[in-house]
Amino acid sequence: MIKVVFFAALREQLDCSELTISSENISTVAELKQQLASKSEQWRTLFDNTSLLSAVNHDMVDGTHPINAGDEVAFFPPVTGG
Amino acid sequence: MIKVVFFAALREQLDCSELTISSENISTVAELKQQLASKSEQWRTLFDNTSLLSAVNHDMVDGTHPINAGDEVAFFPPVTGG
Amino acid sequence: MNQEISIQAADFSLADEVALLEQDNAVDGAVVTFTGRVRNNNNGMSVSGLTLEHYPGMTEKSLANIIDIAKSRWNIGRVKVIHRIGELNIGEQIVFVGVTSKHRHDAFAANEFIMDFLKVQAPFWKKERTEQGESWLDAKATDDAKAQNW
Amino acid sequence: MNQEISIQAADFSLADEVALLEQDNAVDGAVVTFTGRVRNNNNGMSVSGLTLEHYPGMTEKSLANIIDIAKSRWNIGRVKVIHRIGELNIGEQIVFVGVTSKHRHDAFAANEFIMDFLKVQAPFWKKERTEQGESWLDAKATDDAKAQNW
Repeated sequence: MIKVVFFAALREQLDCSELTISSENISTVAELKQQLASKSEQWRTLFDNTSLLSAVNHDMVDGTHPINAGDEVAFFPPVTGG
Repeated sequence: MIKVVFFAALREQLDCSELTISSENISTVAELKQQLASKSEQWRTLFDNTSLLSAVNHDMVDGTHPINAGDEVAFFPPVTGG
Repeated sequence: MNQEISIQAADFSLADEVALLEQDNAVDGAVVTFTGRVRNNNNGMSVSGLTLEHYPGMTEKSLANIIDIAKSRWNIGRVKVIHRIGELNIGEQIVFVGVTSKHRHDAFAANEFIMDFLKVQAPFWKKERTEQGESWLDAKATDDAKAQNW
Repeated sequence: MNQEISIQAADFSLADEVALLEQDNAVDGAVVTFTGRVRNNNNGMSVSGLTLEHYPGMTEKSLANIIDIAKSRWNIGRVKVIHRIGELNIGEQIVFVGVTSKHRHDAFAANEFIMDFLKVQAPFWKKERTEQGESWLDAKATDDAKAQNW
């Protein structure tokens, strides 16, 4: 299984902060994103946003990054702290 | 008259913190320096030091700067504050 | 626990933080601090406060990584980064970065470097409370540009 | 009297100075401070303290001029410069520069600019007390180079 977490505006728009998904057929961040986008029209729109950032196990990564069972993957808008 | 003041290592080496000098025959900082240097061998050595800085009426200036009666002229080593 | 990083809801004391950076530290003559506070306006809109969300775990890892890079690039002594989370009002402190060094330029550069990368890499998000209600802040392209300049 | 500059024998409180910079100032989100302290060594010699001499009148004029230039180059809010004179011991604070701004880079740049020019233009001189007795500090060529980079 893969743990997927969402933050900030994305979390609110999805109305979801966390879900788990089977790691079958998912080998990269881009593939996970595809699968999440297929859940509904709204999810597709939100995951088509090219400014969305992703992290695997707390490291910022891009779409080509591999995903393995047990990983924690996060999606979130550009950060605005400081 | 011109008021001349000295600071830090220069003040100690001259054993003088302040003197007044006639403004006759002195129209620039360089000329004042010449006249001070002529006071003794020791003064000459100290005023020949090219790293010496000068100020007229509290503004840092170079040797070509004009001097008028009533001015306050200062000579001092490179500054080391902060 | 990494003593250099603190993510906290509570306010902090600049004086206490600087005292800790200087304590038993007679080798570093320079201390540079940055403090960021909630401003009363953003893009002309009147702001009454902020809510700060973050990603626990990743926040600390990301800041530790930024501090490590700063230490490899400049000759610095001690570092402290504090970032507050939760509800904050106008004028309240949000973020503190303190850096000590022997020579002042190292502390200035490392401090600004840490802030610039915190701004674009550390997972914090601000939601502003304005007259028009609440809204998530947009990231600024200028922040990306600043980070890329290093 | 220029409220932005203080030449004093007494110590100062970083917290109090920053509080003054931030008081009734909700427009500036950024505060950068520099604090310089007496280090315990210089060029490998063990230092026990310093005596700071200055040129009253010129000191204030020179610092006011540096602050004016900083204000013309960056969009900054408030500025405070404190420089101590007289006898100082290891670890004691010598100099404080505080700058506020809307956007952090202005405060960082203006603060370092003020320190870099204070170092080469403000008439202060340090005499160190070491094991070998007292000696006037030599100016550093690197300080001239830093000021010329702006």
